[in-house]
Amino acid sequence: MNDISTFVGPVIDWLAISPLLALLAGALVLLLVGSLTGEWPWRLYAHLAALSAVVAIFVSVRLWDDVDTNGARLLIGGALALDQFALLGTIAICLAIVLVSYLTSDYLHREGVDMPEIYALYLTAGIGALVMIASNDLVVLFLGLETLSLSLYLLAASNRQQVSSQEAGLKYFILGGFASAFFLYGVALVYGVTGSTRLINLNTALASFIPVPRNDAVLLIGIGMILIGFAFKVSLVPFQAWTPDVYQGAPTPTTAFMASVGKIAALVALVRVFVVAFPSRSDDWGAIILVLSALTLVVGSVVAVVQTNIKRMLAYSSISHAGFILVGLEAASHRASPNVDDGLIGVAVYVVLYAAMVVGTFGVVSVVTSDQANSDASGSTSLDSFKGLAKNQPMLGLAMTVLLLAQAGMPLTSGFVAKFGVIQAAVSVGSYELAVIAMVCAVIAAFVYLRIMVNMWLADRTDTTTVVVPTLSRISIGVAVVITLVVGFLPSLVLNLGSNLAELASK
Amino acid sequence: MLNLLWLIPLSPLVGALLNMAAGRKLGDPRSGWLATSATLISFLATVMVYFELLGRQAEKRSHVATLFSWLPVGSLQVDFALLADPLSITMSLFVTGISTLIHLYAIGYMHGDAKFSKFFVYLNLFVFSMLMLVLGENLLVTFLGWEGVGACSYFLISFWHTRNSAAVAGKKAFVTNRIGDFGVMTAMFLAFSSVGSLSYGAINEAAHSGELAAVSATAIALLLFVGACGKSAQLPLYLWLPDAMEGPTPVSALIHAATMVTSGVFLLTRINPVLHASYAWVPTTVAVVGAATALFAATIAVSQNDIKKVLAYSTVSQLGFMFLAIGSGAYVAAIFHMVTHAFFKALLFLGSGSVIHGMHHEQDMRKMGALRKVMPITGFTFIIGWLAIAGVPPFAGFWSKDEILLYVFAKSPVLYVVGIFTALLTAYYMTRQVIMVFYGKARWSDHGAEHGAHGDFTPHESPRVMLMPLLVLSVLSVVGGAMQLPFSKELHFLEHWLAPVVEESEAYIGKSWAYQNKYLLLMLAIVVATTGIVLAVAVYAKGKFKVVEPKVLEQAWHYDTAVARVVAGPGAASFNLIAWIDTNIVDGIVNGVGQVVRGAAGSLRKTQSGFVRVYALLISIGAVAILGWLLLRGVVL
Amino acid sequence: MTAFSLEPTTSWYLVLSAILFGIGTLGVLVRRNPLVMFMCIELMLNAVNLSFVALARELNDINGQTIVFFVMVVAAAEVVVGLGIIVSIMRSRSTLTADDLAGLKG
Amino acid sequence: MIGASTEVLAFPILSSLVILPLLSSIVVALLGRTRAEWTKLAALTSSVTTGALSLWLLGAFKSGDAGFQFVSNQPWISQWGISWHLGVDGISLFLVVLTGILFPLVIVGIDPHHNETSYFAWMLLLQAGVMGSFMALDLFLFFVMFEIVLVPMYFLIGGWGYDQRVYAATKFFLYTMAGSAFMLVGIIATVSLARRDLGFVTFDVIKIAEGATFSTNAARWLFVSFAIAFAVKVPLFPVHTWLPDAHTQAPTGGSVILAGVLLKMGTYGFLRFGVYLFPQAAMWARPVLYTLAVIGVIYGAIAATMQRDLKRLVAYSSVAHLGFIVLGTFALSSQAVTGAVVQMVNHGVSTGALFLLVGMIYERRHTREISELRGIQHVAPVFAAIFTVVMLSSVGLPGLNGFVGEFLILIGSFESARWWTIIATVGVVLAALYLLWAYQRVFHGEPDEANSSFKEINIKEGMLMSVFVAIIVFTGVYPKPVLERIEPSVNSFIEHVESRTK
Repeated sequence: MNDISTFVGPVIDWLAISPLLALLAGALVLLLVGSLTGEWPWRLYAHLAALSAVVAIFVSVRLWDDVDTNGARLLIGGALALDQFALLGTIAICLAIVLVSYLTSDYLHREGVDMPEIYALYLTAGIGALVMIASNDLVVLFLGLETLSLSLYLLAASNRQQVSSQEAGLKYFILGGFASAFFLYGVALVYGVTGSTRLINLNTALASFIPVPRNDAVLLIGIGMILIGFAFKVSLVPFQAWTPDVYQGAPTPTTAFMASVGKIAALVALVRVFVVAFPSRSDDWGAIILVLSALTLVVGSVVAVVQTNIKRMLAYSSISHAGFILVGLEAASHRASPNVDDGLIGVAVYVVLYAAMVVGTFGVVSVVTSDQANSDASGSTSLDSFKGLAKNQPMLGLAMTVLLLAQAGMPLTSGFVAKFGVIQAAVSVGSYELAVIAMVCAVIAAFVYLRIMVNMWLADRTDTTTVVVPTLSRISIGVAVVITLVVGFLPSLVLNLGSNLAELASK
Repeated sequence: MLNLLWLIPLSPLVGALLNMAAGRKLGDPRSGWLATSATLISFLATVMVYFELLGRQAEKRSHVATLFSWLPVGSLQVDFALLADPLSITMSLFVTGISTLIHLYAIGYMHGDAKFSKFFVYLNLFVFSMLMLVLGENLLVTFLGWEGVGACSYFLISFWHTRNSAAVAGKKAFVTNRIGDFGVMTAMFLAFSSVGSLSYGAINEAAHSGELAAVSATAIALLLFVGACGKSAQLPLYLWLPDAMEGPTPVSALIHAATMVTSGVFLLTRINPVLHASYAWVPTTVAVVGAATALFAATIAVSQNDIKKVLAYSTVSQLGFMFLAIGSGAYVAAIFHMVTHAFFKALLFLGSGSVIHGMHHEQDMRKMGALRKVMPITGFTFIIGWLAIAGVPPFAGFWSKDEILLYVFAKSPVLYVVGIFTALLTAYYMTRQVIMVFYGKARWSDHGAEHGAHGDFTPHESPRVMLMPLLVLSVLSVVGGAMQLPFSKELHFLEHWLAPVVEESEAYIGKSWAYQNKYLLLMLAIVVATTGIVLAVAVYAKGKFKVVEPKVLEQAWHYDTAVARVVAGPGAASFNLIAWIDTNIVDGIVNGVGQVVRGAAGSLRKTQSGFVRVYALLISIGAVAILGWLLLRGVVL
Repeated sequence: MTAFSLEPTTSWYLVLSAILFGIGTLGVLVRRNPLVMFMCIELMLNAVNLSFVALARELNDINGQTIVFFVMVVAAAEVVVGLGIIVSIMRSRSTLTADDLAGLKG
Repeated sequence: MIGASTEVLAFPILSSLVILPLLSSIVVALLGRTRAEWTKLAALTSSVTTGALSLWLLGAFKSGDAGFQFVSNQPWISQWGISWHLGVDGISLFLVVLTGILFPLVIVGIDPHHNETSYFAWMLLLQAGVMGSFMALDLFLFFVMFEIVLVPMYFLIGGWGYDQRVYAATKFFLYTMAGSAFMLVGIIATVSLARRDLGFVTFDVIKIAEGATFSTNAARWLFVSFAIAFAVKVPLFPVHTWLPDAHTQAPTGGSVILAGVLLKMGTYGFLRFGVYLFPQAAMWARPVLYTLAVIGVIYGAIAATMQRDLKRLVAYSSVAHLGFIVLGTFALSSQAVTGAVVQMVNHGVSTGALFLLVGMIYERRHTREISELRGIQHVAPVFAAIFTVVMLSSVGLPGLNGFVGEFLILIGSFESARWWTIIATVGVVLAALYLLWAYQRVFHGEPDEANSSFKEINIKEGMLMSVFVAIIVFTGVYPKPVLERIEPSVNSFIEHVESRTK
């Protein structure tokens, strides 16, 4: 117990947390000024949000080099970790914010509403996400999680005209709260057994922990509950049920945001927690991950087959992607194997690349479809709205094709690099069966993407209205496609980053 | 002179190519003349090579001309090479010779046909292939020719392909031959794996030196015999030959009487050491099959009414004789009969062609009769052919057939009886044919209506270009026997000539009873022949006895129909079954997987009911499962 | 100390919190009214708070108790957001049970 | 096979064979939006250039050299030990050349009728992929090419095919992808296992094959994972059913390419990767593959006999022919393997030609139903003649190319797989049956009025076909130049296998 009278706050490396600050600043400005002034001209909301994200990216890049030279370290008395694993996530999240903001700008412009708060929420959600992926303490992690989730609840419900949006928001909110309660309880139990919530301390404590039956059971249950909390966020079967509904109901740009930022944050945090804090119990949680991953892969890809709503399809595909990413985590649970770090890297690379793909994909969706009157499952976001798209808008069709092929894991796209990474990790630690399951599910999932492509290329357009692709959306989609292709042809670009990704500050 | 060897096959090939290119322009009859001269050239070349060989002493009468290396892969080194030795030259002599005559004949016969030049393209192509077959230095080159003649016969049988029966007959011929080819190919594989080469020299040498094990020799011999049965229309594969009569008559004469169908006999003679080295029962098998075919076909020929069908079945029967000879180790006799048969059977076919031509493509003998009055030359030559085949001395057929029967007797009297009885039947049905066509009352005068070409219908003699070959061939049919006369060793010209090729395997009958009393057998043969003729005359000309032509014979013992029924029935059914399995089971499973996935998805999505509490329930279930498992682990440790 | 004493020990509180958490969970599963479901979630969170306090006491460690304050703040924030959403839904329709909102499914 | 990278040319011809079509496909795609009429010209120039390059390759290829020639080897993904490693030896040479000349012919000869731009773009992309997979000496690179080929083919079938096209295209895509899913795992496993022997990560086929040794069990699993992918691609019975649909529904050009080169990626893969990397496992799997191959031969022939659709018939005949190739591949004798390689090319030529002809029939009559066609030889003799030549080459008539490969395969397999070979030889008989029967029904007989207007082959088509006929006859009569280029590589390949299976 330290003496209250001589209280000294922890040293704060302001530069190291400047990405957070950048986003925070942007959020505050948007909220305060946005609420005080009338509508801003020239899409300034979007630009401001993007700007702060870009600033964050630049700082992160600087930090990256810093870490390269000085190595990974802890911040704010060990609350946060500064390492490339986190920084990569940070960059990806901020990039996603930029792209999504531009998509949103066009989306709102089309829907004819003016909502600065949306961008503010993106930024706050981003803050939450950044905290999650960097957090070195379960409680800090919880705070980040809640910051992110609360913003997402609001975003999901943000379209007040749409009953479906409201419904999505409510479902997400109730279930999210439900799940985070589990998470918190897990934290409590772990805390109870080890007397700490710091990841490193947990690790050391557990390493030197002589298991007493009752206690160990409590610990494991704690770990399990934490896992459940994550499983919900990452939407692993059977905790995935909310995903399709929310993805479909939420405004499309928001869906893109959830699918990218939400996934990155949850997955990176998940990996960090389990690899850093609970390696000593890896054979316990590794088995669960194995099962969850397999279930998620199968259910996600199979159920996607019979969907008729494009957003639902992509939701299910994102579920199966989550399963794929877990293959990497499962590999990381084989502590004995020398190649255990491949899993870590695989996951990191996968989430980042997936974020780019999925933003692009939903970007196209948000351009092509409108959320008007999609309260019923097959609204105007039904697959039919893609009929003959390629004839109507060849370049857009081509972009969508590239993105879909990437999601299917076709070579020469980033999707293949991502899949290759995790499969390689799984195989190198010898979990062949999971690798095979994953590949087979990839085939099933491919059918879904083929269906979309068939509608785009081989079907005739039903409605004659030509799709207009606004400039900003054009930019975001373009960026996503370029990333997808460039990484596909030159994977070295991202793999070079991978060199010391695995050096987690908290290890 | 031997360097002319390559010219022998080349010139017909060139002829074919020229006609292919310019035949349409040359038109009728010039393209015909082109083709004829092409074959004539190769005939002359053959003659020169023949004399060249004749000039050498016996053991040096073999020359290999390698054109280029064909299939050189590792231990397999197959050259595209020609072999000139007594056997191959004998073959190519009569092949080229008779082809020349038949080309000539065809100029007249095919006159006015729309596809005149194309006919000669095929004909030349056939001659080329046939020459490759006989001149080939190894099994593969022979096989090239073997398949080539098959293809050409396919083209020529279905030459008038708008006629469905012709199309079917062509296909039937090719496919049936393919069954035989299966034997030849497998024989080649076996030869390569046991001898390491495909050249006749090596194989025969191996067989001779005993390096080739008896069992492999047996297998090779039998497999080649299967092939021979296909090409030479022996039981059970003879079916295609009678149908092959759908082709124009010159084709029937050239391919399905004189040359191609004898290539089976040639092949077995070619590899006679292998046959010799194989188990003793192999030649017997060959002999039995031959005898059976001879008798079988002869019985059928007795009650055919189509002028060409009679000749077709008689061809099958005569080929049977040749195999009977081979089986009895009488290779020389086989070749001898092959040659004489080529003479008189070609003659007969061409004669029948002339008749058909004169009768405006009427082939039913019941609508003929007394034709010798209107077609004197045709009639005359045909009658010579008849005497030859009937085995009346001194005509060619008599000598060759007698030679065979001599050896057969030495081998087994039973087979001899079969042979002699077949000879009787041969004499009988040929006489029947001659009488029906050329004697008796004219039954064609009242068929004018059908041939509305010109009001009152009278058959007419064929043009000179068609009669010339007839005359030449009839001369040959008369004197052909001189090649090999039984009276003294000196007169065994053919035997001496062929000695280098066959003498090791040739059966030695010098000591046998048959040889001691060969003149007795000679007499017997004459008696039999005359009996046959007299019988036929009595029945058909004098009407002493009532005609016996049982339906079962006319239907060829229902063999063909039975086979057809099997193919169309169980055969087609099983094929359809496989096709059904493919679409419904093999592919059904594939599509089934898709269905299963959809079904699973359909039931899984039901859990996605949209009710929050259900979702919460799912979460709780998952939680319980995970926690329960961990609890277990924790407590049990 | 006798073998059985009614002196409440830490484990009592832990068990209590576990029970409360269970009740909360059950409530979410069985109740239809979003507000009540929401309250059940709050109940779960507070159950966790209870165990945090108990454990902090047991471990004699201040952090456990500070965590509780964080959680309270988070809970409060959730109230704001949650009520916001529910109210905005109520605007569009008079009565509301969670089952009315099942347009999105499949 | 043993002596890799014998020489490095100044001009990276192999890379250009891949990159040229790739770039030009992009160019065509972009051109199309502005100047649609130029696209065909562009596609043509590119494909003809590629063809010329491949012919130059044929000329410059040093026959008698067993090793890889024109090798180009640049690091690509150094972190994973992956390199852009291309090379040709006797085994791949003619497949490359075939790819080189088949595409221009298809692009010249067949008119897509609609959406020319994208059609040509896909075609060129396809060519790039096929070229790459025949020249790749890096497992990763090979997989990339092997897989990427699906995309253009999918769009070609789906976009320009016939009524069932979407079903067929999807089936093709998923079936093949499912196959290669296993191969990807196999490839990665191979590499990570090889790493233990080599001490470094590499996807280089030669390095792995020469340097690494796998435990019997591992090798078998790995071989199986490769074999599944290749078996689907070949296709072997019983995973062949995508082929008839794909072939029947694909546009003529698609079918020609599919039969001509795409299927060969399977048989080639068996040879270059399956057997080369895991000789013992291949020996162990031999009986199964023999059996499947022979079943394919007989079964394919029987199924072909019973087809009512001419194109479907040809498709099933492919199943039969490729059975021969697989038989030869695994017989592992000098003759058999050489024959298999030759047959890969020959089947490409003759079946490609058959599909072209069937396509012409469809162009004229708008049906492929055999029962609808009759007596075509009467109205179009030249067309019929060409068809006959091609058909006879497919039947395997000596003197035409089909015979060379078939005969070498059979005579080479007889030693090691006697009974299988004998059964396979029955397939030769059946080949005559189904093709001649079809020919008789389509070309013979009296044409009804629908067929009596059947147009004779025109100049363009004639020129197109004459190329095929020329190859067919030349290879049949004088195969030596082909054989002597193939054989050395085959022999060293077999030496490698034998040295490993001792």
